[in-house]
Amino acid sequence: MTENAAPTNMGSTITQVPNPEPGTVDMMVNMGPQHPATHGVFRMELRVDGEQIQDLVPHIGYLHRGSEKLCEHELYSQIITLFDRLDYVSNFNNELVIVSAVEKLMDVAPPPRAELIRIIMCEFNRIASHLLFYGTFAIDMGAITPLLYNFRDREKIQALFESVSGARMMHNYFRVGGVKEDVPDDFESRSLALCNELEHGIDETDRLLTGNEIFLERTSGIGVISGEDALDWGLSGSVLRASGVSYDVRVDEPYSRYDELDFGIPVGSAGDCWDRFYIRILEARESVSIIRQAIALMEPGDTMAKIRRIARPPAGEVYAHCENPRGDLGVYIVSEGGERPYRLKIRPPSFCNLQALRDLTVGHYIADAVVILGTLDIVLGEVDR
Amino acid sequence: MTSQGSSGGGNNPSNSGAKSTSSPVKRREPQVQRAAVALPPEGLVLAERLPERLATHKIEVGAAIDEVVCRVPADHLVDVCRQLKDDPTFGFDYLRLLTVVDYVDPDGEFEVVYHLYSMKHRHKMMVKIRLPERRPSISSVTGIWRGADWYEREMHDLFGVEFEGHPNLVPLVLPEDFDGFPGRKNYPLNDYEEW
Amino acid sequence: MSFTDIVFAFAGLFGLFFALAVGVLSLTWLERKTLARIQQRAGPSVVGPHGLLQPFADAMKLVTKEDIIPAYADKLLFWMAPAFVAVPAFLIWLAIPFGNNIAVRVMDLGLLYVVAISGIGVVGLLMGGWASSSRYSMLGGLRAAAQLVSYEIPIVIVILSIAVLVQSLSLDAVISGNTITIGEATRNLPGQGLIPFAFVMPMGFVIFFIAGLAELGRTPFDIHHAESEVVGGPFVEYSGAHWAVFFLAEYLNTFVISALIVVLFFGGWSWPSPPESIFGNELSGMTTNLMGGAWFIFKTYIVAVTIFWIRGTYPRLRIDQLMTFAWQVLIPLSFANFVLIAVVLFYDWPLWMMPMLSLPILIGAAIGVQKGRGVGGRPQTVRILRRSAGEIGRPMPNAPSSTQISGEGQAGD
Amino acid sequence: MAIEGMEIIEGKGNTPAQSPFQRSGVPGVITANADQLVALARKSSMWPLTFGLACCAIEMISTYMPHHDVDRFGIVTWPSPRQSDVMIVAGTVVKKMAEPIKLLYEQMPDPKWVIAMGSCATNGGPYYRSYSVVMGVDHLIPVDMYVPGCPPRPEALMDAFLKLQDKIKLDAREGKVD
Repeated sequence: MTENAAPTNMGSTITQVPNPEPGTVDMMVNMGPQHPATHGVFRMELRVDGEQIQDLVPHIGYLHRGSEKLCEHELYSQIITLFDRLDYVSNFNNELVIVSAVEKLMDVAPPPRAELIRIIMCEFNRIASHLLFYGTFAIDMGAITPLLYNFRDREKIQALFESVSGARMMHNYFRVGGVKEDVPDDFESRSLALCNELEHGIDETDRLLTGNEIFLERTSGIGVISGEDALDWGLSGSVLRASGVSYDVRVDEPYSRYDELDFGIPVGSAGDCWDRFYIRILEARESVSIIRQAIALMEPGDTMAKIRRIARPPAGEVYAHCENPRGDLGVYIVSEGGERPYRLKIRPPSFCNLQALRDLTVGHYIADAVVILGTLDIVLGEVDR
Repeated sequence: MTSQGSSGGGNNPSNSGAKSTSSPVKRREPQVQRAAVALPPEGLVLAERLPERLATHKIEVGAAIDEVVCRVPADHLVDVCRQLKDDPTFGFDYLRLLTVVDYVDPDGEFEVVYHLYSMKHRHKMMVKIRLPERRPSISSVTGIWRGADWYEREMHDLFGVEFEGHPNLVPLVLPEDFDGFPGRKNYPLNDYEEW
Repeated sequence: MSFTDIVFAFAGLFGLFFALAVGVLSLTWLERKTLARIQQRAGPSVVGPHGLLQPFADAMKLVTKEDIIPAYADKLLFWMAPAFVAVPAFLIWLAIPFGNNIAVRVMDLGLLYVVAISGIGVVGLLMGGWASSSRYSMLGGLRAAAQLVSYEIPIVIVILSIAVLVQSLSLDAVISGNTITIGEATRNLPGQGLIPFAFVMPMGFVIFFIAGLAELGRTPFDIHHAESEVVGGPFVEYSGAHWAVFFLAEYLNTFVISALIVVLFFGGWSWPSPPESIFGNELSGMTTNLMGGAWFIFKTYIVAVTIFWIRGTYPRLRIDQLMTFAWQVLIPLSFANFVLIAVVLFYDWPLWMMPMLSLPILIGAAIGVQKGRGVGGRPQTVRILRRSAGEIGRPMPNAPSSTQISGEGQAGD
Repeated sequence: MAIEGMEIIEGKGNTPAQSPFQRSGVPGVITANADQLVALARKSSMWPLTFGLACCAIEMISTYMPHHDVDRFGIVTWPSPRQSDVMIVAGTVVKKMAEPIKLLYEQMPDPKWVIAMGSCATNGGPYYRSYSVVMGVDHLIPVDMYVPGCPPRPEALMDAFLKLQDKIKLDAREGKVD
């Protein structure tokens, strides 16, 4: 969006503050809603002194679709499709949250095979999401090639998803009480082969970016947030762990069959952009190892529990949450005993992570704001819902 | 965006009961089966400690599936939250979620729900406040958990709940000229419209 | 100036203009193809054979597109800015020799001319940035001004060192080498046909290449039209033909810097002698000139591809880092280079002393820039907390089972 | 395409401005051919705006990426609306975003085209009952191509690009300019 014609209806603006230097004012810069670095339709208003950011006001809501309201009017099985479209780069992880919430409410357990299929899909999706993050983050810093390399690998993951669920992105594959259908026959061999390719791809990104001198200069020591501040802001996921707080829902409140698997949680200590980036590289490697273990555990069996086709959970309220690639995605359902939830509220990790943007950026340069926003790894579909 | 105003009218609390047809389910009926409650060990400990420590605040402790639920009178909210965060027995340093539930009948009530978590003790609980729909106003908890900032702004947008003491309670997700409170139960869903 | 001179000059200008237009279009195609190869894609391949007509389609489309002048723009400056960028880029080519004494205008002060003309382009960028009255273009224009002015200095100093080395300001002399007299010693310089100056003066070459990238505003120095920050910088409000002129100027500049690198450091049109069995002992002037010209173009494209290759690999620097790099690293280094060549020539040391002396300085500077991290060194801030299967609960932050992640060998742990 | 109702539908679209040849007053025999030549150039060099709204943006990015690589057809993205020809509305258009989208469209120089990608941009898609969603971007700006799907596959978007190319060529041949 170019500056002159900034739309009138754009929410509150920062008030112009005179610069302490006599005769000068700070410049207001508007970034977004259409800006290559805002990862969608996020808008931020910057007050800059030269290149240095004095103040920043984030504006969201340019993708507010009213999902929560719509969910109150849909059957539980239909809500899954809306959850697919929340955080549209980690669809399986979203589906897992809603189905596990309803299962918790109904007190049903899916068959062990279905649980493992879910874990494998979610971890593949975590890798896919992180691959997108490496690429877009590199683009924010001016390196174009990593994105293309990572999409090459992402395309392979999507091909696997397609063979399982029939869709590249919006799967609608997890159901309350299991999964829609069993995986294809060659699934295990394909997944294992894909694991090797992904490991190679992640290493490639690691070699291309992580040790790069310019990359290090741009990321380390930028956008530091301490562990206490991160908790205060309600951050989660890699952003929280980069600040030294080891909070991962897969470990802290194990859901599905994660407690049977052996994996590590990367935790940073500096809380800067480099830590947030590198943690995601290590997390993707751990996900590959989780997939291998889960495939080794798989045994033939049912993929759907014996429940009614149309879920009708009892009255009550439930909060269920899972570790999304972006953080702790939760859902709070108030049920009145019908086929539809009475109230459904999503805890969006990107939304919480984005709140801290102002604290992270003030005092840095304009170019750093873009990098910091990149490491928060927001998806606007989830921020605005 | 102007057409929204005529169809909405959601900010008028008096007709809330009449327009509740859009809500798909009736309010709790006695024959509906309720979800079983099974608190984990740390939850049981918490449920014991809460009434002891917060005796002065007229709280009610209950449970929902695996979480402790603590009902607090609206005017005690900030004190209770402050104590829940600062008291080392509780140590709730992480606000997971803040939400509002709109209970239409009998007389229109909002329930503000705070989902808390403690990184130190790894236990969790819900704090609930009841508000009348006629004048939904509650003190802000942004001074205790800064993460409540955007949640409160969003809830202000969608439900029209006033959070007193919030530093910047301006529209967040909705346009500034949006009319009505779309989160409320009496705000209808769209039919196809030429926009 | 005689009539034939004028005719020759005009013919040369028109010839040069068309040659450069084609050269620039081919360069855009080459860039897209090179980047595509790096990124495992095909690149343009449908419009014409191997997508060769793609640049022509782009150019025709841009010229026939609507040309918007924003309402708030300063119209005169907005119109003039593209010319201020493109014309100097074009004018530099007047002095570039394509063969022995073949240039549109053979100048005795060619090096001075090149330096003088190349400084004008920044005015156009600043004008465009200011006149667009958009904050992005304003930021971009100011960034461009700061960056281009800073990096002009190392370029000038390196060019001065070359002038000192060959004792002449003529570009032809740079290529063919020269006989110089210092004190009482008379010495025959090797001439670039035999030893390119990149080997005589490696430090100068590295500085010139880096500063040249910065002058072009190419990755990793593309901050003034950084897409993810200022969305195209000074060009953000330009459309249609005006933008096409900016685009043309950018590639012309790329071409110029590549050509200058070839002329100054890789012997320009001079080429290794062909085997006698093919051409015989004596070559006619025409053949030599054509081969020299072809060789020059070939070398220029090689340098251009290298520049594209860097674009496909590196992230971008931040403005303060970029300025720090210019003022604290490149400018001192270029002065060191200048002093070194003066000392070597003054004391009449053999020329191989020059690389011997400058390489340690270069390596030392590289280590200094890395702040002692070492090659591929990483911060040691991330560790993995392990948790074995079946263990319910969670790892505490300082659990003994945590494994420290070393910087490098973390793969597959 | 094989599935009934899943074809890419052509919209009315924007009427492009006169080409310089038509304004010049040169006889029609010459300008007609020149227009076709210009159309040939225009269709071979469609630059979309870097502009993603929602879910479809991910599939749109996939289309630019190595596996599908629309750079083959000369399609490369540009971040500024002033330098782009095609606007791909990839995702749900909400009422708060309506004004910026109109503005972006107006900032693009003629001739310009719009592709409504996915069911949200076509008619609101799964969100059509929501209080904040515009039921199709054609309420705001003229659309040339509607791509069905939620989200459409990259191949579908490529098909839309190719159909748009045909449309540009046909429009020039039929003299469908003002």
